[in-house]
Amino acid sequence: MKILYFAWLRQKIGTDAEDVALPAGVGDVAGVIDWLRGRGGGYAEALGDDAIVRVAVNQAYAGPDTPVGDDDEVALFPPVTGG
Amino acid sequence: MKILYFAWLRQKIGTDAEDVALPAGVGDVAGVIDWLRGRGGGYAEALGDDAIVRVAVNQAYAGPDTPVGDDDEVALFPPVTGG
Amino acid sequence: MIRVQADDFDIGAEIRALTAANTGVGGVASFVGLVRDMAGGAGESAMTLEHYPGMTERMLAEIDEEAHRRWPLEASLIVHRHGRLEPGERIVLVVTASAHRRAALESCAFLIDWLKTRAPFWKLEETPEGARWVEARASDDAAASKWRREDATG
Amino acid sequence: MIRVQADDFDIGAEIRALTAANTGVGGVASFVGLVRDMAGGAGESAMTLEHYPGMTERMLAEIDEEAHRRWPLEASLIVHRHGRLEPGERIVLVVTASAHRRAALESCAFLIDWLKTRAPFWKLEETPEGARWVEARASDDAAASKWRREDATG
Repeated sequence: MKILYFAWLRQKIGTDAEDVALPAGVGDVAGVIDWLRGRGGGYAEALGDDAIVRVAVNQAYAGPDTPVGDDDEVALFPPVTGG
Repeated sequence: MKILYFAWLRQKIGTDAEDVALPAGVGDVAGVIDWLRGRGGGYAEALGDDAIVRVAVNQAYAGPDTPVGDDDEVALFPPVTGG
Repeated sequence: MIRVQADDFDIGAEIRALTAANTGVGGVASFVGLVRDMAGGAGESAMTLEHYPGMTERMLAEIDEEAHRRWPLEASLIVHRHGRLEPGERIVLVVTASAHRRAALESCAFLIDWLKTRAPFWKLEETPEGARWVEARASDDAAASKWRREDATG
Repeated sequence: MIRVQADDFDIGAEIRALTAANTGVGGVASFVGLVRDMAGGAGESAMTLEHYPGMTERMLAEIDEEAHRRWPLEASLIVHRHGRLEPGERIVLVVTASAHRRAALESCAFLIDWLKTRAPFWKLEETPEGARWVEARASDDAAASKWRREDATG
């Protein structure tokens, strides 16, 4: 699975993108975030308060229950501040 | 008093402006319109349905009871269609 | 700022001039009214816009001040043309600039609604059947009256 | 029509291109967002706009289509810049054109409210104390949610 990070999530985690192999049992957005947080360090810091993390799956907004698999593109980012 | 006419009122009455001396007893907008209508011809035709005549006194919208005198500029016109 | 003129205007230049050197502006809303082809392609349909010189400028200046009282505007502009205009030509421009987009958007809508219903302009359309004065539309009055509630100038 | 670009845009030229040769257009509403000087004159306050290439274009195209479903628009344009921008520079442009002014004004407000709350852009401000990510404002969410009621795309 491809994971993208934007804005301060990108800075805290220290990379803008990575390819990961999902562990068995991780099948939705909430699972991915829990798993990343478990890596500790910048991941734990960036994903500590999941209320302010927004998620897109395949470039469309997604919720905690949205299913994800190895072929998906998942993006994590803070609330947007465009315009 | 100076009276101005615009749009189709101007065309029906046949002039865009005239200076008139108000007859005794004419002291408000309604009185001016009644008096003009009494002239007949284009005036009667243009002012026949006073519901659709708009009036400005000294370049500000006015109602039937707005007082007018010889030094005022009174304008009669149809509902505006600008913009 | 208001202008009543026969000449055309350049939207981009007007907006630039209005907001240049003011970095307190965060949003600029604008509206341009154009002459529609009322003949529906069945021929020319130019029109002539008559106005009441003096009253027009006075009323535009008043409503411009009113917008500044209601919204925190950094700048505003109303340009209204008169005279003969062909389909596709610009008739009127409203521009409002504020720190915040909501103030810019709302005041722009307020001003154009007001212009359509209160500014002393009259449209004479050229139709295949001859010249015809455009009649006021009830929907325009309705659009303007929604602002009336808090409208001290009536 | 949508564009995501680093380059600046010319408002007047964009509006002309969008409405030229369409005499069915009676009103064109536009909104331009500019970089405000957040330092309040206490120094430079440029910012860098990060975005999510791919998702940005996809979402802008979707919301543009949504506006056309909701209002009878003749044409529309969204241009959003990314990269480093100085105070006074243009960030975003929304233009909507319709036969009727109400459709143009409402759809323009709808699109800019949406862009502020849903489009994947993030502002990194340069302040005297260093770079700082701008936080989302609750008032922006409120402005966008008023359109949500009939918003099939959520």
